[in-house]
This record gives sequence, structure tokens and C-alpha cells, in this order.
Amino acid sequence: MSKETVLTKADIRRCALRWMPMAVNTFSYQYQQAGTVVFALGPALRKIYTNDDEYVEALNNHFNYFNAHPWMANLVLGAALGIEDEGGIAAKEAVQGFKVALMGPMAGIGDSLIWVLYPTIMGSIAGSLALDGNITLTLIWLALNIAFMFVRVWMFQFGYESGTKLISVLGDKVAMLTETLSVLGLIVAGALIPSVVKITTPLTYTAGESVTEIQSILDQIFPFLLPVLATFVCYRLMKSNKVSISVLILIIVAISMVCAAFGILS
Amino acid sequence: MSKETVLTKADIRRCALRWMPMAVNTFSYQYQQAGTVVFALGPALRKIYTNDDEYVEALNNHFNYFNAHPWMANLVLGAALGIEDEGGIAAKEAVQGFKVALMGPMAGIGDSLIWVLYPTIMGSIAGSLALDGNITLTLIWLALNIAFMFVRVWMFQFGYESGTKLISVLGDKVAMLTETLSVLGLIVAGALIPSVVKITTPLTYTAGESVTEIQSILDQIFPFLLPVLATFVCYRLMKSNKVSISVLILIIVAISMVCAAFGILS
Amino acid sequence: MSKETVLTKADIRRCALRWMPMAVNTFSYQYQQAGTVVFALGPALRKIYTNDDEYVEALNNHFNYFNAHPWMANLVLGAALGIEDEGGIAAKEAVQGFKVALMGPMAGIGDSLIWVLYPTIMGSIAGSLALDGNITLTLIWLALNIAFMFVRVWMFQFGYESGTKLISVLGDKVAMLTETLSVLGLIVAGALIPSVVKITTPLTYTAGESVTEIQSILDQIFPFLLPVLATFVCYRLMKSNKVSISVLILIIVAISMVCAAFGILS
Amino acid sequence: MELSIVQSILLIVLAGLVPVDKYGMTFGLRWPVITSVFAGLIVGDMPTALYIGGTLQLMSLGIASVGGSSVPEYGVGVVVAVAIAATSGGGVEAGLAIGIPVAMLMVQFDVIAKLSCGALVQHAQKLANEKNFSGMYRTLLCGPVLSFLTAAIPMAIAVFVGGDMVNAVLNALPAWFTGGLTVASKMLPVVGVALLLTYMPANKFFAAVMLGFVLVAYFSMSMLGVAIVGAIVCLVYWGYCADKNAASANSTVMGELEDE
Amino acid sequence: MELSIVQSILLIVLAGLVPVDKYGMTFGLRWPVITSVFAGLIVGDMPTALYIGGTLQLMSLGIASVGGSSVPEYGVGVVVAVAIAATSGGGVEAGLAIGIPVAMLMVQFDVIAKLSCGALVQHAQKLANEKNFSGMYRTLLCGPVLSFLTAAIPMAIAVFVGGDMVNAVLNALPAWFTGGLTVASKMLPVVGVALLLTYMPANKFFAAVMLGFVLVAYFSMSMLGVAIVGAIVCLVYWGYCADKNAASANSTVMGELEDE
Amino acid sequence: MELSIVQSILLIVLAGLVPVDKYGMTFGLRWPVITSVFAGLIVGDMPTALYIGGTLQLMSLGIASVGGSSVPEYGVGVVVAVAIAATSGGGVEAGLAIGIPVAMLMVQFDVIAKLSCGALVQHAQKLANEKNFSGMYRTLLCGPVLSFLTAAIPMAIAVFVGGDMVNAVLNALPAWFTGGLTVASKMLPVVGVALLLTYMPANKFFAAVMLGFVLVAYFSMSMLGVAIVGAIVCLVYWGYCADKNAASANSTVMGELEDE
Ligand SMILES: OC[C@H]1O[C@H](O)[C@@H](O)[C@@H](O)[C@@H]1O
Ligand SMILES: OC[C@H]1O[C@H](O)[C@@H](O)[C@@H](O)[C@@H]1O
Ligand SMILES: OC[C@H]1O[C@H](O)[C@@H](O)[C@@H](O)[C@@H]1O
Repeated sequence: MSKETVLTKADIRRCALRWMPMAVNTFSYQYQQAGTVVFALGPALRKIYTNDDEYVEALNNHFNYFNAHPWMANLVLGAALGIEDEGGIAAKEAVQGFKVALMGPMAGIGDSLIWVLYPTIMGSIAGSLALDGNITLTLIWLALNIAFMFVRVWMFQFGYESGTKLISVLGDKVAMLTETLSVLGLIVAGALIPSVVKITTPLTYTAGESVTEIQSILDQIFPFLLPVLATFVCYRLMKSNKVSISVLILIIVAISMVCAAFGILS
Repeated sequence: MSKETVLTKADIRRCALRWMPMAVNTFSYQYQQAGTVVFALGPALRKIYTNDDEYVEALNNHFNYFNAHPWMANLVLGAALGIEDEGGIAAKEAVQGFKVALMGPMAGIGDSLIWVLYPTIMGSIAGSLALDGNITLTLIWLALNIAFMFVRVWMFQFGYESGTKLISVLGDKVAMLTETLSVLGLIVAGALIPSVVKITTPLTYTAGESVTEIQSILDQIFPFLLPVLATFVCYRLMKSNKVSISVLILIIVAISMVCAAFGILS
Repeated sequence: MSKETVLTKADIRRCALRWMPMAVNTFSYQYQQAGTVVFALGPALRKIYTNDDEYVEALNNHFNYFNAHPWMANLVLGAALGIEDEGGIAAKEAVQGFKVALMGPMAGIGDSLIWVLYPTIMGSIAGSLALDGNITLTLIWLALNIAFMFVRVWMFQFGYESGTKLISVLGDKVAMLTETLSVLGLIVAGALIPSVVKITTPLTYTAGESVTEIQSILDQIFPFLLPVLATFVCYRLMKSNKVSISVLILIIVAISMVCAAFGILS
Repeated sequence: MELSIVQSILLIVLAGLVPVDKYGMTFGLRWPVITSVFAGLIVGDMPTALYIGGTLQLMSLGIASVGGSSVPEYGVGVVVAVAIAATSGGGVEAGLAIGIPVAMLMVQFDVIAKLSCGALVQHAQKLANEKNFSGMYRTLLCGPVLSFLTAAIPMAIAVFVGGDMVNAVLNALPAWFTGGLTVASKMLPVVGVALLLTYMPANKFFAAVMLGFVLVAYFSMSMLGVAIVGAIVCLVYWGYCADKNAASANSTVMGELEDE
Repeated sequence: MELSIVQSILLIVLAGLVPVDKYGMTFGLRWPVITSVFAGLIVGDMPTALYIGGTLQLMSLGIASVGGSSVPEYGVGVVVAVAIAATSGGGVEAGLAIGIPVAMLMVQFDVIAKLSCGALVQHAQKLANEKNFSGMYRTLLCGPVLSFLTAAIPMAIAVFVGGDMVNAVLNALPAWFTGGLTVASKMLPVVGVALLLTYMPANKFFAAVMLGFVLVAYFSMSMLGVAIVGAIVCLVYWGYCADKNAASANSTVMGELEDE
Repeated sequence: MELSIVQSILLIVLAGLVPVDKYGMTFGLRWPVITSVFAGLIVGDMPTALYIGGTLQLMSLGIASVGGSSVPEYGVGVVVAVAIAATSGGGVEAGLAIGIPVAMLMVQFDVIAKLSCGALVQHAQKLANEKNFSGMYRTLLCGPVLSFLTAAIPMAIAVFVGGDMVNAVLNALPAWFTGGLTVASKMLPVVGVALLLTYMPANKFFAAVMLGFVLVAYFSMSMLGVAIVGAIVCLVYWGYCADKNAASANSTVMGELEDE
């Protein structure tokens, strides 16, 4: 399974530097960060796959839904690249399983620490000082951000090395790894339903003085009923191939507008 | 395994109409709704089993403990009948496993929605209006109940069709289905112990000003200790065949009266 | 596997009477109650293993970390002795697995009931009465403690008999028992990390008026991060055999003092 | 006002139908305000009946028999209260003063009916095993009759002997009897659960029983949640069994090959 | 004071870079106080800029785009507010009066950009399959351009047409449009999740999907907790597969022995 | 009043027995009110002793050494307090003023004793491996002696040198020393847990370790709950192993058949 790796340190760094400025900038609801993943890893994959067809296959693999905190993603993408460099197209499923399995946890850690905690600490002080015309902490904050860029490049490289090691250790058990990771990925996917699909209804049922919230009735029937139903319907539609994803998204936007207009969803 | 089904639409409807008025009307602590289950399915089973011995065997199977919300039970019993019509006496265990596995969830959903939510909404308004001599909503409520009767008949039929489909799809894996459902049934049974056996003691231990509740000591030793012990003792007694169930029930009633008289249980 | 048992009732009682006064009196952080376990069971083990080497092997087995509530331990140690008497040195792993698996639960039950509940009830009354010069309940308490000593001796014997029965029933499945118990033991070990290793930091980060607690940041990154890290580091060091346990303990004490001096840990 | 004999009988029948309907068809008599319409039609005083029905309806919101538990039966209380209000001079107050205690007493009567039903169904099963199927059906049909009587008897006393008599009877019941039946209604579900365990492979899958227990005792999970977790376990176990079957089929094939 | 054409363009570019940087390099423009330094340099009034930056920074504490959600973009609000404050006579108040609504409006623009990006990336994938790789890269590079425009356009209106115009546009947007986009931003993540399920063996391991759901829906577990539980399941499954492989390897060996 | 030499020695012995009994026989000296009876007998002033015992008993409710933690030892405090109260003119107040700090100081002494016991038991194990079994027993018997000394030494100082001296020593202890020992008492349990992991198959069953951790860290489960969940896992694993053994036994049989 494992073969000569072809990527150099410079290749890895180049991937990191293509990833970082683009990260969420191609974000869409169906691909999420996949566009940027392709953009960032593309040249490195080209080096791994000299054969055009394998290259396209690998690209298509990376066009699959991916979303993590853009800083923490460096670790995951680095490792995925390592697995791919070591395992080649045969490791395609392992690469995908690996990315899906880790993206959820990385999003959780990154969002709470880097998107919430870090700017809350820096911002509360820098903001207060700025009101008094003091710019010091703002500049320090800026400098810290720049310093972190170097850390992020290093994280990508660290990920790459861990990935190659992982695969060379596993040997011919990559198929087993793939299946196992897909189990983890599916657990994460199941957990995403109630945590990212936030569909609730503000409808109430008023009778005399008593007001009943429809949402609480739904919660009694089944927790997170609306997100589960929505996921199920979308999943069925996609599987059936009867409706393209773009059309599906337009339908959802249309439904959202109608439901918002009539106060059915919020 | 699967064979020609013999029941007609009219047979199913008849079962539903025998079930609905009788449902909890034969409720006893050892059989719960089983009496009515037998009463309702009896004629249909007779058609399935022309052989007397098989018929008796099937009846005995349905004399086993069953309890669900009487409206939601239509789905479960319909499906069980479907499985039985498709699988015959060989599916006996599957039928039983299926009923036990689904009765708990159906009771939970039905009790909260149909016994609590529905009459709370209707009753709070209808009651308020009635105090002013206004009868409108009361009559609407009555009409709704009647409309639901038709829905309940339909649920029975829907259940039946789902049941037959299930079995014809499974083919020779019915034994596996039985075992798997019995696992689900046992999980439900374990969950029933702390949720339906509500034995607690009101005893307290007063010393000076400090009052210690014996129940909280028991909770520290083991959560739901009394229900667990009671279940264990009853289970052992039944397994040992040393005491008949009727006697056991009398003993429990006697213990209840003594313990109530002395304030030991509440 | 199972063989003639050699211990008499008197041997068992002797073990109990050696265990009880010594129990936690040889407590150390690495062995916990293991010293006393060896002290208590030693003579009985000598009878089981006439061969010196097996005896030493058995002693070394009992020198492994053990900790339970000293009263409840009677049950566990009695049963372990029973397993050992029945299974001999071949049951060594089973004995160890059994002790580890049960020590956690026994500590939990004993600590809450015997160390907290019992003296709270007795002490609150006896203490109040003593303030008025009334000694009655204090003497009753003393008498109760003495009565319990007999119960504890009986518990040890009861444990022994259960242990021998267990092993003679299992026959040649002792290896399977060992492995299964080690799974339970490891679950308990995992649970011990967050429940007995209580490392937290009181550090705060003050900026303007806002105070950030470092501990809450750590909790966001990973719950019980410090205990997990400490366990991991210690585990690695021990596995590597690069540092002796005594040295490790000294290092921890030194770290504690330094960290306490600088307010890093609390 | 005096009730005619027809009115009396109609009221007794109406009261008796309350538990029968509650436990079966759910036409709606379990809900006081609906029952009051019929009681009002019988005594010919709809405003009073509706007022009593509305009052008891609001009083009983949220009360429901769940898992075979026995609860006060305000639907019966309505019929009693309407009858008393119509006949005694005391009006609505007098009606409620008797109706509510009767509703409460239904808890004890309900326990007794359910205990008796045990014997009934047991007998039905015996008949089934003797292949006396029509006897079995007839026996089971006594169930609703029992339900009917639990309410019809106190109603008959109220109508024919008078409300004061009902109250006298109520007060005469010893505490250990009423309290004992209440405790019994909480303890008796244990019979069903234990029975359930005896005819399922509880020994082989004891871990499943423990899992269900832990989910409720430690995580206070709802039955629906338990069912979802149970489904997860079943899917896993199903997959495991399928694997095992496939493997042993494999060996069998090999075994058979050898034989040839 | 009037803004020179260069200043205007610089401000528009700065505003446009806010989302680009927020979604990518994270130089820091997503945080108002940092952006205000640059806005201050451009208009040449650092004290006012810092004051506005500090105000909006404190106002936006804790707000972050998580899981692809769209949130008010106070970094853009800062640039607008600084520009208005510098040009209109109204000072800081006038600046914030326009800057804050614009920041809020970014929610809607962000949804539109993310919807458009869907088409972009889809097109890029098509090009990839046609082996037009440089076309693919070019297409993807339009992503940041879109991000840029979401902020640059309202900024350009504010700078060239004036703050009042911005407000007029804001008020003209119908409620079903803005509200609808807000609802859409909450519903659309369902597409990604469903897609995820389609290209993984969701049928075979449906129990895994349910487990993840239960952990969050019933136990409100964090994603990290889910990952730990997931790791436990994986280790167990890995061990099981290894056992199974070993066993079947065994049988295979035996089978092969036979063949000889 | 002066204490006779016999009284002094008896008091020292009584104090020393407090930890020995607490950690072993549990006659009851860990509970102040019981200890006070004996202290009262020795100094011959039962009312004062009981008063001190009752006071400290109520003060110490709920305090217990759990999982090897070190807690204030009010049983020792009682003996000190009774002795001081009897000898100094200050009465009960003077007694408690010294007794309570000494009780607190026992936390530190306890840590030191447990650290030393580590060396003791290690030595005992060494002797065991050298087959010097009586040496091993003798070494282990030093454990209770250590326990004894942790209380007897401060008591001796209090009795022979006087309460003020005790206070002076207490105040002289540096904060890093007492605080450090407190921190150490919380950190040191890590040694035991890590050791536990080293001699069990932690690698093979790492999922089990994680499961135990998750149950406590995420669900705050009690040890009893962990044990129940653990039992579930064990039953499942036991079933799995039994299946596996049966299957491989099967293949073996087939393999053997072939050989014939
Ligand atoms: O809980 C399920 C079911 O149990 C019994 O049959 C009765 O109490 C019903 O009212 C209830 O719906
Ligand atoms: O939640 C992970 C990730 O999701 C999207 O990509 C964006 O909302 C990011 O800001 C976020 O970090
Ligand atoms: O927690 C179990 C056990 O641990 C140590 O041995 C001591 O702290 C005991 O008092 C305690 O009962």
C-alpha cells in the first residue's frame, strides 16, 4: 500500500499558504470549505498523481463537504495530505474518512477558543483602552495574529508528518482504517444534525389566556424533530437523484422566505 | 418462512373495532391489556390458524403482558397481526418481541401527547367557556374525538400492512429478528423498573432537630433500590414456580395495606 | 483449574483480624492499602502456596495498588482469597482483576454510607447531648462500632465462600474471567482519573476589570485536562522504567511545593 | 326537585359509562365538561351542569392514568354533582361537596376492578387452553362490566340513598384500606415487569436489562430516548449476528466440501 | 470635510478586505478595534476612529461565525462609521447611526455570497472533471472576490451616494426578504449534513448516526465529547474487525491447505 | 492543675491511637465525642472533656478521608484541647485555641506519614522477594507506628513543652511547606492511578479507560454508576468471547478432522 512520498517541505508550506488566505472565502452550504481545500491542496495533489484521471478522482474526493475551524483545519488537512502522499489514490476513502471524523472536534475546539475566548480577552481590554485613545493593546493584538500565522504554517507541516507516519505504520490495514473512520464520521454527522441545523418554529396556539408553543409540542413528540425531518427529506432527495443540489438549495431559500413571511419558522 | 396471507381488509377493520372499545377495560396488573389483545385479535387469529393447537398456542402468546397507550396500540397490534399473518406460528417469538419492544415507546408518546397535551389544550378552553354557559368548544371536542376514531381504525390497517411487508422482506432471518427484538424488549423492561414501579418509603429518622429521610439513604446505597428489590423478588418467585401469580398479587396487596397502615411505604 | 481448597474457617477469620486493625495504616500513594493486604493475607497465602516461588509471586501480586473502604474491603479481600484458594497461582490475574474491578464501587458505597452518613447521624445527636453533659448516645455509638466489628469479620468469611463458589462454577473459563475483569478494572481506572486526581489551577488573568480564570479555559479545551495530562505523564514515565516510583513521588512533592509557593496549583 | 326513575337510571348508566369509555372508545366521557353535557340533558338543567362540568374540567387538567395508575375520576364526579345539585336544595356547592369525594374514591374502586380483572383474564386463558373459545370471549367481556360497576354503584347509592349516605360510607372506610390500595396501585406494576422478564431471555441478555435501567435511573431518559438507544443496540447486534451467521455458513460450506 | 477620491477608494478597499480577511488570513480586520486603526490612518482622524472602533469592539464581544452561520460584521460597520463621522457634521453619533445598521445588513449579504459560492464551486468541480485545472483555480479565486463585494458595495454607496441613501435602501428591503435570508441561514446547513450522509455508508452504520444524534439531543454533549465517545466506538470496532480478519484468515488458510 | 507523668503518657498514647484506630479498627477514636470520654477519664474532668468533645464533634460533621485524602483530625484536637484546658487556667477556650490548629496540622503530618509509608512498603516488597517473610511483616508493622507518631509527637510537645510552643511551631512553618503538602495530597493519587494502568492491559482496552473517564467527566456519574455500566460492558464482552471461543473450537475440530 504505502509508497515513496513525493512532497517536499516547500510543497507543504505552499499548501498552507494557499489554504490560509482562502479558507472560508469559498464557503457554500453544500461544499462548505471544500472549494478552498481543492484550491489549497491542488498543486500538491498534482505532484502525487501524475496520471490525470487519478488526479481528477482525488480532486473530486476533496470537493466533498468539509468544514472545520480555519486555523485548526491546518492540522487535519496536513494529516490528510500526509495520508494521501503515503497511500496514494488507494487511500482515498481513508483520506475522506479522516477529514470527516476530525472536522467536527476541530471546529468545536477552534470556535470556542479562537473565535470566542481569544477575542473576548483581547477585545475587552483593547476596546476599553481604545475608548481612551490608547492604541497599545490593539497593536499587540495585531502582532499576535501575525505570530499565529507562523504557528498555523507549522501546524500544517506537523499534520503532514503525523499523517504519513500513521499510514506507514498501518500497512495493509488501510481498508479497516477507512471503515472505522467512517463510523466516527457518521457519529459526528449524527451529532451535527441537532447542533448545526437550527430549525425551530415560533408558532403559538393561543386559547383564552393559555398560550401553547408548538415548538414545545414538537419537542415532546421527538427532540429536534424539525432538523431530523429536514435532514431526512434532503437526504432522500439527494439519494434519489431526482433533484440537483442547486435546485434543492433554491427550494430551501424559497421555503425560508415564505415561512419567514408567514412567521412559520424563525 | 413467509406464506400466503389470509386476512382481508374487513378482518383487520374488525380487529380494530373489537380493540377500541375494550382496550384498557380488561386491565389487570399481571396481564395489563393482554385480555383485550386476545379479545380483539381472536377472530383474525382463528382465520390464520385453522389448526386448534396452533390457535391456542397463538392465543397464549397474546395472553402475555402487553401495555401501550390504547390509541397508539393500534399501530403495534396491527403490525403484530401482519407479522403473524405473514409468518404464522413460526413467527410467534417475533410477534411477542415486536410487541414488547414497541409498547414502551408508544405508551410514552401517547400518554404525553394524547392523555396530557390534547385534553390540556381542549379542556382549558372548553372548561372556561363552559363556566360562561358556552358549549361550542365542548361540542367541537366531542366531534374531534369521533373523527379520531376513524384515524385509529386506519392506524390499525396501516400497521398491518407494514408488518406483512417487514416479514416478507426479512425472509429466513426471522429468528435473528426475534432475538434482536428481545434485546430491545429487555432494554425496555429494564427501563420500566425505575419508571413504573413507584415504591418509596416516607420513613424518617428524627434525632434532636435533625431529620433524616430513609429514602435518601436508600438512594445513596443504590438508586431505585426498592423497585429493583421488589422486581428481583417477584422475578425469583415467578421463576421458581413456588407461588402462583394470583397469590403473589394478593401478597402484594396485603403488604401494601400493612405498610400503609404503619406508614412504611407511601 | 480448580483444586482442593486448603483454608479453614479459622484461617479466614485470622485474615480478617489481621486486616482490620492495619487496613489504611500502611497507606502510601503508590501502594495505597496493598501493604496491609499483604500483611493480612500473607499467612493464608503461605498455606495455599507451599512452594516459595509461587508464594512470592502471589505476594507480589497483592503488592499491587489496592484501595477500598476499609470495612467494605472485607468482602472484596475475602472473595479474592476464595478465588486464590480455589484457583491457585493460575488465578493470579483473575484475583488482581477482581480486586481492581470491585475496589472502586466498594469505596464509593462505604465512603458515603459509613464515613459520611453514619457519623453524621450519630455525631449530630451524640455531640449535642455531650454539650449538655449527657454521655448516653456516645456510649451507644461506641457499642455499635464494636458490634460492627463482628459483622466485618463475617463479611470477610462470606466473601471467601462466594469467591470459591465463583471459581468452581467457572471451571476452565478463568482466563476469560480475567480478561473481562480487567476490562471492568480499566473502566474503573479511567473513572478514577477525574474523580481522585484533583489538580486545578487558581491562576487568573486580570485585564482591566475583566478577570479570566485559566482553569475555565482549560476546561473548555478538554475537561479535566490537568489530571489527564498528569496521569499520562506519570504513566509514560513508569512504562519507560526511566524513573523509579519513589523518585517520581519526590518529584511530584517538589512540584507541588513550588507550584503552591507561586500559586500555580491549588 | 325529584329525579324520575328514568332520569335516575339514565344518570347511573351515564356514570357507569364514564370509566368504560375512558378505558376504551374515548368518546370523551373521561373529560368532565363533555360528560356534563349529557348529565345536563338528563336532569334538564344545562346551565348548572355546564358550570359544574367546567369547574371540574379545570380542576382535573393534567391528571391522566399512565402505566395503569389509578387516578381520581372527575367524569364520575360530574354526574354525581349534577344529580345532587338538581335534587338537594344546596345547588352547585352541595353537588361538588359530594361529587369531588366520589371522584377521589374512584381510585380505590379502580384498583379493586383491576385486581378482579386479573382473575377474569386468568380464567379466560384457562378456557382458551380448554379450547372453549366462546367462553373465553364471554369472560373477557366481563371486564367492561366491572369498569361500569366501579362508577355505577356509588352513583346508585348517591341517587337512591342520597349524598349523605355516600359521605358516611366514605368516612367509614378505614385509612389502612384506602391508603393500602393507593400503595398497592404503585407496587403492583412490579408484577407485570417481573412477568415480562420471566418470559424473555433475561439471563442471556441481562446486560440489556441493566442498560435500560441505567438510562432511566442515572440519565432520567424518557421512554422514547430509551427506545432510540435500544434501536442503536439492536442495529449493532443485528450486524454482529449477520456476521456470525455468514462466518459459520462459511465454515459449514467448507465442512461440506470436505465431506464430498 | 470631504474625502478625496484616493481616501474613498482606500476606505472601500478596507471595507472589502474585512470579510476577506475574516474568512481567511485573520490578520485581524474582523475585530473592529483593529480595523479602526486603518480607517483612522486613511481619514486622518485617529482619535475618532479609535473611539468608534472601541465602541463597536465592546458591542461585538462574543459574536462569531460558527458552523457557517452569518453574523453582523462590525468590522465593516467601523469603516462606514468612521467615513460618515469624518464627512457629515454629525460626528461619532451620525457615524454609528449608519455603521451599525450596515453591520447588521452584512448578515443578509453574507447569505447571498454563500449561496452564490455554491454555484462557483460547482462550476469549479465541473471544470476539474473536464481537466481544465487552471480554469478551476480561477473560478475558485472568485470566492474572495464575492466576499470582498459584500462589504465593498454598501461601503461604496455610503461613500459616494451618502449615508442617507444607505438607510433608505435598508428600510426599503422587505421583511420577508431579510427575515427569509435569516431563516435560510439556519436551514441551509442541512444541505451539508445530508450530503455528508449520502457519500458515507450511512445505511450500513445507521446506528452510528443515531448515536451521535442521541449524544447531542439527549445529553447536550459538546462536539469534543462526541469525538471521545466516537473514538471509544472506533477502538472497539477496530478490535472487532481485527478479530474477524484473523478468524477468516484462519479459515482461508485451512481452505487452502485442503486444496493442496 | 498539673498533669501527673502517668496522665501525660496516657494522653500521648490516646492521641497517638486516634489515627491508628481511624485507619484501622474504627473503635471510634476518629470521632471527637468518643475520644473525649477517654480524655475525660484520664484528666478526671468529664464535664469539660465532654463539652470539648461535643463542640469538636459538631464542628467536624461531614469531614472524612476519602480516596486517601488527608483531612483535619479533630479526634487529636480533642485530646490536646482537654489537656490544655485542664492545665492552663484558660479553660475550654484556651484548650480549643490550641486543639483546633493542631487538628488542622494533622493534614500535613498525614501526608508525610503516607509518603514515608511508600518507602516502608517498598522495602517490605523487597524483603518479600528476598524471601525474608518475617522481615516483611515487621516492616509493614511500622505503618501503624508512623500513624501513631503523627499524633503523639505534637501531643508530646503540647504536654511537655506547653501549648504556646505548639502555636509557635505552627506559625514558624513556611506557607510553601504546608500549602505544598496540601497540593501534593491532591496530586499524589495520580501515582496510584498511573500504576494501575501500567499493570493492566491499558493499551489493548484503551477504549475502556476512555469510557470510565467519559462517564465521570461528562456525566458526573458516581462510582457505583460506573460499576454498573462496567458490568454491562463486561457481560457483553463475556458473551463475545464465549462466541469467539466456540467458533474457534469449531474450526479446530474441523482442522483436526482433516488431519485424520
Ligand atoms: O401508559 C400506557 C397506558 O397504560 C395503561 O394502559 C393505562 O393507564 C393507559 O391510560 C395508558 O395509556
Ligand atoms: O464551525 C466551524 C467553522 O464554520 C465555518 O467555516 C465558519 O463559520 C467558521 O468561522 C467556523 O469556524
Ligand atoms: O476511598 C476509599 C478509602 O481511601 C483511603 O483508603 C482512605 O481515605 C479511606 O478512608 C477511604 O475509605
